[in-house]
Amino acid sequence: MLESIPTAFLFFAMGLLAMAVPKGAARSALLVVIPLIAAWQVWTLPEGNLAPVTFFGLDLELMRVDRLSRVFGLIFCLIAALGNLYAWHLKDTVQQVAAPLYAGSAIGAVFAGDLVTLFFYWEGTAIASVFLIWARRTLGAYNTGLRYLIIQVGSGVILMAGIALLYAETGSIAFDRMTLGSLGTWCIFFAFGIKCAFPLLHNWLQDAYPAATITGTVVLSAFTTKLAVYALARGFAGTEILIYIGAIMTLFPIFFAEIENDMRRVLSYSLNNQLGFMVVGIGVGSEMALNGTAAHAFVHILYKALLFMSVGAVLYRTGKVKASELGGLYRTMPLTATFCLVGAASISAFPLFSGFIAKALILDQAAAHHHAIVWGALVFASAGVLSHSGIKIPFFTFFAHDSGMRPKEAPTHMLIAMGITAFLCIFIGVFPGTLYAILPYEVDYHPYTAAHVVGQLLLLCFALLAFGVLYRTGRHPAEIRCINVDSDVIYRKAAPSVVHIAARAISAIWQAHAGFWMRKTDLVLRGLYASHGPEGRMARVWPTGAMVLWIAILLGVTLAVIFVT
Amino acid sequence: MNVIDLILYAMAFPALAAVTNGIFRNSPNLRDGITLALAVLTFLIVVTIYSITGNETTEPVALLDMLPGVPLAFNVEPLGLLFALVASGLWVVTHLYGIGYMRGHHEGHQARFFACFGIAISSVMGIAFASNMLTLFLFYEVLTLSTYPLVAHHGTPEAIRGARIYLSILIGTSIALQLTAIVWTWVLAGTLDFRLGGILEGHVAGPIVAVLLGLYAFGIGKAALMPFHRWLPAAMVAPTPVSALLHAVAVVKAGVFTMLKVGVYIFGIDFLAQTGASEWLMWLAAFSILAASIVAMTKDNLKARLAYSTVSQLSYITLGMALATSMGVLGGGLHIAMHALGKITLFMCAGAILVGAHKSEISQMTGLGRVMPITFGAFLIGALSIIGLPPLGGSWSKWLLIVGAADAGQQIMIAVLMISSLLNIAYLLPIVGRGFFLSDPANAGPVKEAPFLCWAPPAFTAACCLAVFFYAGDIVDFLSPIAGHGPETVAGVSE
Amino acid sequence: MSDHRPATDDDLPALGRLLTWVDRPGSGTKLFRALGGFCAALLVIDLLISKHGHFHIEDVWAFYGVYGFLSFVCVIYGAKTLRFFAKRNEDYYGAQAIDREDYPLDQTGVTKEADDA
Amino acid sequence: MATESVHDVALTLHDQLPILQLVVPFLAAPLVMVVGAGRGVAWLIAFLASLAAFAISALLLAQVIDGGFLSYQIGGWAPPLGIEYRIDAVNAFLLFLISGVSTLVLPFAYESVKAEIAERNQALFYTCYLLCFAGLLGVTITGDAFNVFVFLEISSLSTYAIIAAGADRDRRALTAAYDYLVMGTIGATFFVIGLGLLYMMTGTLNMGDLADRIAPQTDNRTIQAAFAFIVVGMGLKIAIYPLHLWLPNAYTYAPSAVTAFLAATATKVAVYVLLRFSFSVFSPGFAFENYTYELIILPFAILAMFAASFIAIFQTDLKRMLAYSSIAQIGYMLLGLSLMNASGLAATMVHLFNHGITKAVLFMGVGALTLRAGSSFYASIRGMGRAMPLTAAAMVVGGLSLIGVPGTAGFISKWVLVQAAFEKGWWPVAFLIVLSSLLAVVYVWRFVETLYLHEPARDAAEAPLTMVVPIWITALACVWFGINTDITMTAANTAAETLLSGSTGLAEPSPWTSALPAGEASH
Repeated sequence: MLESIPTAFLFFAMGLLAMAVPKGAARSALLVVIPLIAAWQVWTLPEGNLAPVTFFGLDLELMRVDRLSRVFGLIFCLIAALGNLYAWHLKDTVQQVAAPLYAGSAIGAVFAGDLVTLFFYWEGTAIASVFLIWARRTLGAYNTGLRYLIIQVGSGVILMAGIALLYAETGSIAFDRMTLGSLGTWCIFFAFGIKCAFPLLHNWLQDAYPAATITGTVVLSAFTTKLAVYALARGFAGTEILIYIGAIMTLFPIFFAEIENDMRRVLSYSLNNQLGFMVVGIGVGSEMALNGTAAHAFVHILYKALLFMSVGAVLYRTGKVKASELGGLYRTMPLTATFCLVGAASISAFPLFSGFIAKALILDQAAAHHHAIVWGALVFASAGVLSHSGIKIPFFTFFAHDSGMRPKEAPTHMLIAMGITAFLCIFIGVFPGTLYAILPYEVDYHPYTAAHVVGQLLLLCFALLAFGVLYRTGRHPAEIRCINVDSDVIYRKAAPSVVHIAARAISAIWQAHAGFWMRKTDLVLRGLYASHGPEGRMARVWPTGAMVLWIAILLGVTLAVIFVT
Repeated sequence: MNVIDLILYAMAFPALAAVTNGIFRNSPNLRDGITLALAVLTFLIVVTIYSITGNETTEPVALLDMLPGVPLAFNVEPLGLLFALVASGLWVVTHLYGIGYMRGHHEGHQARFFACFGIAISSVMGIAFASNMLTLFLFYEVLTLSTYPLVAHHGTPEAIRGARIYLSILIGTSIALQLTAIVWTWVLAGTLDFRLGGILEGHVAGPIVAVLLGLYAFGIGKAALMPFHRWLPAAMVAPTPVSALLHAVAVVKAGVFTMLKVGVYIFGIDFLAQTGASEWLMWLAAFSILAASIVAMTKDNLKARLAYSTVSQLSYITLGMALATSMGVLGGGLHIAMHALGKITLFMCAGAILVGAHKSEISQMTGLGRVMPITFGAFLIGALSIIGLPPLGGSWSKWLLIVGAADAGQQIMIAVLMISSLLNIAYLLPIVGRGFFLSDPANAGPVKEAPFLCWAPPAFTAACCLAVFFYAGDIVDFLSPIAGHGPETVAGVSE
Repeated sequence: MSDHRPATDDDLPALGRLLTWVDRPGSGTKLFRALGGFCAALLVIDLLISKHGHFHIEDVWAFYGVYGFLSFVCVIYGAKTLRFFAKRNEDYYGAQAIDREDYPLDQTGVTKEADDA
Repeated sequence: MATESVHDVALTLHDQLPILQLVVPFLAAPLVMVVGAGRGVAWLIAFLASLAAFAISALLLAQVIDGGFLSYQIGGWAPPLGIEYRIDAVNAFLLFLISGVSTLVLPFAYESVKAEIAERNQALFYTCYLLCFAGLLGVTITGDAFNVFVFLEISSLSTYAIIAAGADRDRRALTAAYDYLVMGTIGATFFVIGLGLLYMMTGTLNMGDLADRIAPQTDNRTIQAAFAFIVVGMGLKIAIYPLHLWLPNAYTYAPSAVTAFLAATATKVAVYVLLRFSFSVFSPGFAFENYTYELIILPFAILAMFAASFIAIFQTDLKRMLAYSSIAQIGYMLLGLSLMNASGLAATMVHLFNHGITKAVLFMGVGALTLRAGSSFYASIRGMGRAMPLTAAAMVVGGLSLIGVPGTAGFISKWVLVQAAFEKGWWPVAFLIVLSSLLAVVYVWRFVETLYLHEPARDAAEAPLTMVVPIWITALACVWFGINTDITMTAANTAAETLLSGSTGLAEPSPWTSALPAGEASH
């Protein structure tokens, strides 16, 4: 029976149920159990087009299950369960409804077999997710949420335009591999690119994720961007430009992350950098590279969530999230600190942690396809990842100088959620075969070769060593209260100013113009009133003689006209 | 019963409501009860017409000669039937809402109000079922006149001023331009009947076509094409039910409906496409879409903002016609229904906020969402539908319009529609965002909705916005004859 | 706020108590030295294993170590340069941005504890 | 088709209808005078006479509406020796209008006259009224040119008297009547000079004969001068724009019932005479050829449409405003005339009728308001829409018809006029027509707002039923003739064809009939 229901609908039903079930344990439990059921469903579904619908004259495929969509669907369900477990304490209907709708939309999009369905779910993720930001209920979050929504929906409408163009051109709405060329495909590519945080289109991510609620960020971090990665992998695998886009994505966020003060923004930059690896994998486009992308998305969702969870737990306990205000929290929150370290190790791709076995696939493929510079950039980025996610997050949150705060350990449900996630990070790291087994294509790769392990350890340990040297000599950038401008300055500062100036100019022109015509109209009316008003000469009672004169004139004119013609 | 009788009943019952309101003006319950019954009856009659004709176009039935060769005649065709269904269905809802609002807000002259409402609906039915341009024009003007007292309802200097603008633009454009266009058409084509494929082809050519189209486009002032849009914001002085039904559904939709009728049945979309006569109109509509959206953003008064939003949305429909592709026309037709549902929801919510919390300015609504969750929830759904987001009805009409633009090769129009969506977000969602997610001590307190009849109707229409998402395909199949192809080949096949 | 309790190490959870070792004087140096030692060991191992990288440079001895070290230094100095250009005050985007506002405490567990105390 | 009338003495009452049309009111006039003691009786006689005349006119119209004509020879003397009454669609339509309006105005007059005219003068008033009525009918029905002048003078002289009757309420009525007397006499004199010139050249006064004899000598200067005199003389009675100066005062100060009656009929009859002479006596080609209409009437018509409308907009007295509006509306009629095609003439004809009933509603409404509010100044009729809902609503209908809103009679006129302009290819003129009707929106809406959107200036009761009923009958007629144009458009189109075919059958069809492009146009 479960087979006939698209997985997304399970989540939507969950969202509606959450509204009906009273706040508290029952609702929280519901939110954890149903994603697990969904995960089981995804796991057991046969491959194929399971829910074809003819709708609006279009042939829609609501459930296209194949190996690529299954692996993404699976991890989405899993992280939905973990995220909701982490959010067990919540008593906020908005978030508890928005989160399932968001997750459901993302999963629906993953299983969408056609572009129209994809578009609907694509917009669904945009709308549902903004509530996770607004739920912070502050003016800043409200404004950020609006910006986020406009950009996300903007991606959606561009996608729609692209689909329409493609449809007009080919008459097909199938969601399969596309070749860049026509305006339609470029639109679709661009739409995917926005959600995937391509360079210069990326800033919504760092803008929005730190603004969300504690639990909201955890949920947000999993879906939107990875959905975009999936969409790219499905539609644009092997598109060469992606390799370079990806490479740049891996590089520039590193520097921002290093100097950013807000820990959740650091993680957002880090997320962006990790996306770069996946995008490179898509760009390379070989089966193994796509495997690498899928695997990396899978493990990245887990460890990024884990990091956001641990930072979120700190925020939950202290109300603070800025590096300059944190430090020394390992004393009272040792478990959280440990889980954070697991996450950090995973993202830094230490051997035996999940990042190691996934990233390797991509690096290997980049090298195998002779993209030397890109490969160099990726290795460089791997060291860079260590600098912010591997070191900065755990070190400045839990160690470094003592902030003096002695908060309680994270609540139990958070610890459980983090524990499970941390366990998965390690489990996958230790038993890569389990993940490799569910990847889209057959995997013939062994991460644990001596050369690979040693090489990776050398890279990371010497980077650590460099950190030690720089930190001990005081050359490491200090954690200070500040923000850094990124491309968001364009739409947060420049664009409003330009609009403001333009609006004032237009308004001035309009006023002048309107004023001019108003005065003219007024003059005409006055003139008309002077001549035609009750006292005007046209309406005055004329003496009889004047009337007779008129008769004479008219007669004369008439005679003249008649005689002349 | 044959169709013409039903059409006459559909026009007679609302008119009858005007009479009963006059007779029973001093017994509110009886008066409103009878009107409600008549509203339901009207809707049922239109449904009956639908059950008889489906999306067939029936033969016109002439009642009498308005002018030699131009009878007062009616028939049923898909576009008109859709319009009639939407208007009569929403009349029932709005009437319920109107009762709640007028009583909750202690408005005076309620009998006169509902009486004029009845006449307006009656003329809407006339517009919907008119089988020639002159008949349509007759009811078009009756609609203007019957809604004038509704706009001037409060009798304040402000209301009088608003009503004056309302009347002068609507009557002015219709007489100066539309009438000229109609007479010209008559002189050129020798007929004013609505015929699929148009009546002008072969009778006129060259730039004259564009001029004639211009006379129509601007002459149909109710379509609020810039620069003749000012009446719509001016009409916002009216009580909210008026704004809801008339300025979200009946009047403005009569305008764009006429626009579509002119495009499809007078000019014919193929003729427009061949001559390119509607190209300028397309650009103007695009300008209207964007400019009105930008103005909407600057308005703090909720109803004024919604009014400009309406101006913008109406131009979608005009744009759909001006694209001169089947998809564009279908999108325009579909948008009549979709926008009606969405916008009526928004207006009714605005009224509910006014009745419940006495707030009309957006800046004062901060935090109200928690006090009036149903109202604001309905507003959110309506807003999302207007923006064109799934899973709400508005997304389909926008999809068709974009496909239409793609078919026509007008990529810039696609961009316009896209940007407009984003602008819609920027001016509609802040209301919800502020309402739910920011707080203001002035608006704190326990949940306190407006009276039941004020919040239930918008909640219902909001639910309808959601429901039509799933029935949009049926509506498009229903409309398909106007695009010149059979029902089975509608959206699935591109041009 | 939950901090500023006169917390002695004995109040800490067991794992936390264990970890306080890192803050003892000299621990940092010990750790640093241990890391140095581990690195040296890795270099030695690197000599011993056979490597078949896609690029020749991968097979060069200590390539990854040097590359990692330099990368890290690059990142730090790059970031410092970037900070020079990109740094702004927290109120750069005005009062209506999240950069300036604190996380609402009623959504955290902080207030609850304050109530308990 | 036409009933070709028998040259023998008619035997049945039915055959005597044309003369009865005139005789009934003419006999009633002295009767009223004689029994004048009780005003109720006077009124009743007048009403019955008018009703009878209306019935007769309806019967006549029914006979000629599809074309053809009736010819009636007074005393059996055949024309050109005897006087002939000649009824075709053109004048039958007008007879129908005149007697219809009179029949509606008289019940209205009952209360109005009681309030506005001193009791001792009332019997005299009704006598004069009937004489005026009969005179107008006579001008319309006769086929003899000099007879037109005679009847015109009968109606004019009695008109001066009934306008002066307004003096009981406002002394300025005397000046107004005096002015009109002077002007009207000049007009009549011009007309009779024109006739004299024609007689000089042709030796006949029967219109048909005149037509026959003028046709071969259209280049004759005397005939041309005659044409000029007749046009200007009638122009004055019509109140063509610069010759309109008598009209506002006359309409404003005359008793309400008189204004209602005159506004709906008197100028229309003058237009009819102009039409009749231009087309039936002179050939259509004559006027067409010498450009009088194109160069003189057309510009002044357009000027009237705008200038008079502007003046109307700024008026503060409703009655005076309507008077100026009439001048503007006359512009439409003359415009139709100057287009010189079938549609244009049809427009003139149908507007004669439609504007007649429209103005009747409005002036009767004004009369009712004046009765209750004391005057027709905007200041005193404020908010009367609430006190007098029925009257006010009817006035709104009239106002809409004045604007030309579809569904009202005024719309039909405007439609045909614009159509005519388009057919002629004069689209700027078409545009001017619709533009000027926007000015009508302004002045109509000014009084609508005054009536409805202000607090009432005083408490007042609704007008008496004898007023409300005729007002509403006329208002409904405005609507009816706006929706169903069987009668009006058929009559107008037939009339236009008749006019364009020249001298109504006595003469050979004019060569111009076929030459005119619009000659064949008939729907």
